[in-house]
Amino acid sequence: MTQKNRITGGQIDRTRTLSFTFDGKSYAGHPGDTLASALLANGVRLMGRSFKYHRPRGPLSAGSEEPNAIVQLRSGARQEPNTRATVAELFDGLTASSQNRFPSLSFDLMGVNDLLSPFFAAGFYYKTFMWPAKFWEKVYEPIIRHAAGLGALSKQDDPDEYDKGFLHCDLLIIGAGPAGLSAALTAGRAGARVIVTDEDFRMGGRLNAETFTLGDQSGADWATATVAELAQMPSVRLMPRTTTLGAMDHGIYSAVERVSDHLAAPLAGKPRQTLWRIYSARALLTGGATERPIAFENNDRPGIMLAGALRAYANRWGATVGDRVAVFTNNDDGLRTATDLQAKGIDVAAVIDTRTGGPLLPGIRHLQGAEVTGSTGRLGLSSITIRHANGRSETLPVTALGVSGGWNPNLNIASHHRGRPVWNETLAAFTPGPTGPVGLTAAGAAAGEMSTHAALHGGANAAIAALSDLGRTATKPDLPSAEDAPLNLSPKWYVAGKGRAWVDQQNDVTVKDVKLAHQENFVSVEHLKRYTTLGMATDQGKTGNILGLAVMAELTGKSIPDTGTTIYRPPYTPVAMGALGGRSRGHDFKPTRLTPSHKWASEQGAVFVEVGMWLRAQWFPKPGETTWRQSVDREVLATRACVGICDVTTLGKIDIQGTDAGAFLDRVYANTFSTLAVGKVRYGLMLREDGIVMDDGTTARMGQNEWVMTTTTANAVPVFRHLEYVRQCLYPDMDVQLISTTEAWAQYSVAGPNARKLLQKLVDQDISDAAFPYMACGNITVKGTRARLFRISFSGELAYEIAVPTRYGDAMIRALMEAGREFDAVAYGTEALGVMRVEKGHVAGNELNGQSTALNMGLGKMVSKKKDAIGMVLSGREGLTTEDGLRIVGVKPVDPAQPLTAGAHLLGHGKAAIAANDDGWLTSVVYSPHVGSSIALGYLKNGAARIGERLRAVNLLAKTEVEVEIVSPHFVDPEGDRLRG
Amino acid sequence: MRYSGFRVIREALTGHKGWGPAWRDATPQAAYDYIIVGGGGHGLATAYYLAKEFRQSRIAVVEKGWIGGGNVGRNTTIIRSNYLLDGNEPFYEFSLKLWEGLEQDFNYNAMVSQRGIINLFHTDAQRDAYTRRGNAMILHGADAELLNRDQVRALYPFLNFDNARFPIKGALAQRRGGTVRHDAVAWGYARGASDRGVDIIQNCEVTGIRRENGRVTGIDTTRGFIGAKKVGVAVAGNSSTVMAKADMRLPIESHVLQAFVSEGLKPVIDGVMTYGAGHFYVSQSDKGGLVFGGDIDGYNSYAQRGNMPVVEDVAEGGMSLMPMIGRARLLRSWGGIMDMSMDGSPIIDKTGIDGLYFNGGWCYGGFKATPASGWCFAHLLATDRPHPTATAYRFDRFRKGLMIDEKGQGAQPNLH
Amino acid sequence: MADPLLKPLTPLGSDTPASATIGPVTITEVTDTALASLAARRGQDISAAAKAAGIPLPGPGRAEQAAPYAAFWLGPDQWMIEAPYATHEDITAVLKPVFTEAASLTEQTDAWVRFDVTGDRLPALFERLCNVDIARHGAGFATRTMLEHLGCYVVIRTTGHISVLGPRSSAASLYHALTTAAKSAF
Amino acid sequence: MIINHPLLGPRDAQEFTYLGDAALMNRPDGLSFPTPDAAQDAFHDYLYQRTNPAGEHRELWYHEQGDRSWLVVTRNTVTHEITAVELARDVARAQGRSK
Repeated sequence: MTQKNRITGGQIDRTRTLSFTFDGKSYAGHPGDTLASALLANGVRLMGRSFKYHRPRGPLSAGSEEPNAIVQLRSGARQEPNTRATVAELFDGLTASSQNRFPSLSFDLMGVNDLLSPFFAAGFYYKTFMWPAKFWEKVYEPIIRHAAGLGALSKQDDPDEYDKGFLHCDLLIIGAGPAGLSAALTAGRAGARVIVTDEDFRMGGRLNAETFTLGDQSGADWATATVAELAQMPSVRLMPRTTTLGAMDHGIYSAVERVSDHLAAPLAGKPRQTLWRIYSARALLTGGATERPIAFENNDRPGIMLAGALRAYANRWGATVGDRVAVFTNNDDGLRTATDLQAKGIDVAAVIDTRTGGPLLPGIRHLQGAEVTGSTGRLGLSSITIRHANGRSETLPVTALGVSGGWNPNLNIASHHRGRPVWNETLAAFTPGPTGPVGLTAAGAAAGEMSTHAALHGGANAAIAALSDLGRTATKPDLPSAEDAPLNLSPKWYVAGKGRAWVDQQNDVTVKDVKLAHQENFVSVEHLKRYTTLGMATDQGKTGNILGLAVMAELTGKSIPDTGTTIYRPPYTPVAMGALGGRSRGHDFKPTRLTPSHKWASEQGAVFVEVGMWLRAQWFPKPGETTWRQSVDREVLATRACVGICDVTTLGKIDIQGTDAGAFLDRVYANTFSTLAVGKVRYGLMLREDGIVMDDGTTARMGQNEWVMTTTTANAVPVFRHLEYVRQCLYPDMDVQLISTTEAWAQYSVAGPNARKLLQKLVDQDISDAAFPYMACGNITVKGTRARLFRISFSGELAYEIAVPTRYGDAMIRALMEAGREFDAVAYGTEALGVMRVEKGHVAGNELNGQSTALNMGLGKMVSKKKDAIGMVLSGREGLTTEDGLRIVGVKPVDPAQPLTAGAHLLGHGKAAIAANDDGWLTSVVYSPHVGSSIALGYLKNGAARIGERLRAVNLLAKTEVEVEIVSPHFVDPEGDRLRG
Repeated sequence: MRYSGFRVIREALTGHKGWGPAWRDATPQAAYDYIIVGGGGHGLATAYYLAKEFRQSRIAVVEKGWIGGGNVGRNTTIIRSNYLLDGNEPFYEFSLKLWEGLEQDFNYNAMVSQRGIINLFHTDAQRDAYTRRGNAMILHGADAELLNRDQVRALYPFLNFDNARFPIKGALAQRRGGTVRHDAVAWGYARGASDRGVDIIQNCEVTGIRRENGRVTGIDTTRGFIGAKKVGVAVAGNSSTVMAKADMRLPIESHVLQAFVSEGLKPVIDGVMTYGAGHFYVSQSDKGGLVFGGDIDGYNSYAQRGNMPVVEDVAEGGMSLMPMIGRARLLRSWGGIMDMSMDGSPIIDKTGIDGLYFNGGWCYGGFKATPASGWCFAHLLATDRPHPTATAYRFDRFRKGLMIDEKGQGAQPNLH
Repeated sequence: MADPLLKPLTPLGSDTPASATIGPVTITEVTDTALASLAARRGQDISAAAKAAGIPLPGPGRAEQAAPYAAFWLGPDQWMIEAPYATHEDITAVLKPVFTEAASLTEQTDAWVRFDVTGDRLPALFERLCNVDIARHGAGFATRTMLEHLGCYVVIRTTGHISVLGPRSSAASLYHALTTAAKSAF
Repeated sequence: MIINHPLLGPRDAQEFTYLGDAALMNRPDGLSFPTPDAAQDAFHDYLYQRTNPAGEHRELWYHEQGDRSWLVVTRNTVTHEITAVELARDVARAQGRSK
């Protein structure tokens, strides 16, 4: 467990040692390490395999742009595929394993793909695997799918919890490097509400990875001191380990905070991650820049990495990638790597500089006008080949190579609204354009201000500008002096050569692939990306896209900006699905609505069913009942024979008041209500403007200007919305006030011959037929408690619905059952309710399918033409009024023993089972103990005229077919004598 | 140039020097018999079938950007023919049959992969509706099965069966459903059309539709006027803006639909699945990414991007259905502009203007329809009669009350 | 007054209100308040009548207390009136004479479950629940918003005391959401 | 998105339910037509035909999780920029709608 490549310095806590394993082997690291820095310190360069050719790979970067060092973190249900080792914070006991290799990382049989690479050129699969036709799915695709993907899911439920939250600020600062910190200092001291997010666990950005000083302290120390000051400001919220994912509309940003990913497991009650929705008045993008490589033959070996990363590992993490290193650069920043590493006592074999004429580095072999043409080393870099300015070739043994092709500003988020970046010639890079998200500006390296000095001042100035937009004044803090050196970059994208030079390392897209795409006319950026998969890997092309674009530009003879731009979509880096889902999963996916009788029903052992958000009692099993049918039949028979009680609270209730309430109801209902007498209830049919039935229900007139509308359970919300629409948008001067009272009243249906006797025991008023006739309603009291009574029936029996304030709902069901004992009262659930409404021929959800008219439902006469109501006009369209259109019918099996199936279609005798012979279907099917067979409601072409006809109810899914008779939909008491009894 | 395994091997051994352009970049000629506006899947397919099946010539496809850059390049790649209504099912079944022979037909491997689609149900009412639908599908010659809970569990044991707010009760399955490599569809049709003489004109935006006494004479474009005997518009997403150039208003709104893909994962989901208790559907690509989506954002939009509420809604659905994906990462999101019609079904019809034809209103079901849409639109353009499977897709169905409303939501586009 | 025959239950289904203390906050189920919605009829100015009866009618997004009454704004020309349940069990009957035909009154007492959240650092709790900027708004702020998929009223009584009124049938889900968020926050 | 409610100030659009083009407020009077055909023509245009502009769009949003106001929001469908928000009831009255 020796950290052979651990060197001095760095921001790691050497007083504590953390142990972790990679591919089963144990290693040691320190707090402050990432998995990648710790592995490098332990001399491990090989960390992964590429997607297509299974090439051995080590880290290219030291950040979230990493394409190569992708591992599987943790194990069991917490297994976390495709984790970037370069940002995985080390914790004691961390376990990680390599991906996409068999049998082992160092010996991967799939490496054979690399030898066959000529056959796997870009888009090869579009051109073959077509013969014979069947073979694609049977043979070829299974092989391709088997090779697909990198890491694997555990297939177990994610055991961790996730939170969501909402934050508000004047200024959101994305990235806590020099620009972000100076901006935060500026805005914070001005008292503005500031949120600073940074994806790193240590704020400071590149300041933590560089050796130059700010004033008289090191960059890292300045960052630490600044963060400490900001932490003291009550109006500033510092959010490390927080990645801002994307820019939404109107200043809203999404961000994910990795609350517990640096721990072995989240603490009790704490989430693994939290998704924040940040509402900002202004936002600053200070996300820095990402270094890009220069492509050359075999530029993907472990040990070859970005020069800035090589430097960061040494400076921030006290780790070197090798004892002998070289640097390949086209700009001055690359030179820093050489000087920093040499200062750390590492042997810098050479600096290969594509430029000529500049000053030579003292004490370092600085080769100008040279380039790296290749590399060797099976599982890690062992040597590079150099082509000198004079054309001479030299092989140089090194174990690490730092490559710098320049830096790309992290404009990612600035392009989320498809704003076009602009090309900066000096940097040979895109910078955020003027058309980014409203309220967002970029500063520091993200805006192309590459020097530390420029970043510090750019950040402060941007903060001052943003606050002045908001009418606040801020003053620029005294910023320390800092380096202000130019990059002196001379563009170099790839080194010409015969071999393969990688552009997109994870997806194995090479310069050759880009050339092939061009040759086949896939020249637009979108085509290039889609054809070669350039930039489609887990790093989203943060380092590679620009290379591909540059190669394509060269081939088309256009400039890079004329060839295309690199724009991005959210999220900035891949984000766990769990975080986006938050707590809404499992039983908490949606809230649960409980009825007033829920507690009592549970005590009775009721079986519950989800009805929208509601849980309703489906049936009440009694001892000895072994099937649900026994319970439901009993509930139905007992209700029709004696009396049954059902919780109908879930029906929507809307309180409608005002002097124009009657006229209002005439507009929203197809039938007339204004003429309804006080103390009476009427059944109403509500249409959509297109003439299709929207909902039905009863509305009671409780007083001159006071009405109570009931809706179906499913439509309570949409109907209320519709009523408000009609009230506010269509008839703004109607005197109508609305409010929902669905939850305020516990409502029970009491149905059956003994319903009145039962209720009279509890109701203080006279409810005799004379005093309280069919369709009456009124305010009453139940032994002194205020209540409402409606004489309405869904079951076809003598029935009432009684409502008490919800707090008394539990007591009421108990009182009803107690009072009903002498009549053998039963409680019935939604199944029995359904049986009885089908027996009575009432339409419900399955008939109210949003495709049916009043005419279809046999209720055509309810649509009054004498008044203007929503849906009246368009319900008259020819296609909705054909004589032989669908009509609701009752359906019975000819052989009572045969069960019907809802959804079965109706066909004539001897007619083939083809659509042309399709006459209709069964909408609702129940077993009717009253009829003694399964019965159904259905929609049948010209149904009203076909009563008595015999058809086949065909269910081709179960390959069953039942001979049925078409009957009236009213299976019980068609004359309605019972209702009025 | 014909593609084949042998050709790939030969090219591999000779440095791939022999591959030519997949399609020709054409410059506009003065006039054509047919101009198809829109170089997306439907437009390219229309041109391809016009040339191949209806033996027409002098055909151009004009595209304002790059071909395949619209919805054919930004969808969730699902194919199926599991529709309920007579107006739809024959058309989508025709489309599915065309998919089944497509690659051999246009000599391009679009990776048509019939790994099956299941629509989960969670209530008795949903089961009844799926039973009705499954029977309708079979009556129209399509395949359908009803799976019970155990059969679903056997397929996908990792779904949330034991801790669900809305328990899975079963599923409607169509084994012939599946996925297709979406970009390859555009490229395959483009290549096939180009090989048959169709001019594919990129970066050519229509600025006007010229008419003389009620008849189309051609189109003004950013690359000049191009004469045409017949103009077919297939620009779903932008239908209203393009048809406005012919002074037409449509029963269509443009809405944004977001879609998502996860990082590449080892195979875990074989087929396509839709959740019945939330807005979530998912499949896994041959590259390993979970491709998933949900509902449209719900407001008119021409911006190819959406907002957080839908992202979260989709993730909540996904987490509820398969809690294992909590540790999978969402890699990329994108937005496509959907032609949301007033009944959720498309329009393939003539217009009041002679020589001007319209194809649109695909809502978010357009990708699976690509072959049949192209075929039927070509049929209409070439014969002036609707194809037998597309007779219901008329403009006047709303006036006549003959809506094709699968969801029963009425004239509110964002609910379809 | 109700006959002992019918005994009330709290929204959480118990005889006594629930309460939980998590870290610095206490979440308590409140059942001693009667509620009625008050909506002015078209063209009616009810402010005078309300003033005479000592009933506050706060403006949009506001809540106001004036014992025994309190009120918060629901929508244009519409308020929720709060009063002690003990004295105003049949609250609409009490208010009807005040407004007569000038306003519509609807009993809302049992339509809602009310949880009072008290203690320090309430913003740290509410930022995990809803998009209301609690830290920015002080006492007297009232709004409806979404909280774990539930449409709730959030009423800031004082900086250390916030009422959440949610749909009564979802009382258990709302209580679960509040306590879970508190455990996560503290 | 954020909708600046005329009474309540900035609110997350997630609290609202979207309906569509504000022209849906211009509902004809169903009894004002000489023939059913004429009425159906008018209602067909009213209900089904949409301008669906790429640009400024006046549209109806309902504050379902708020104060239940219907709002007329003027929003650019390309940039999503919102330039005006009015109470639908005021707009309806201004357009001469009454009872």
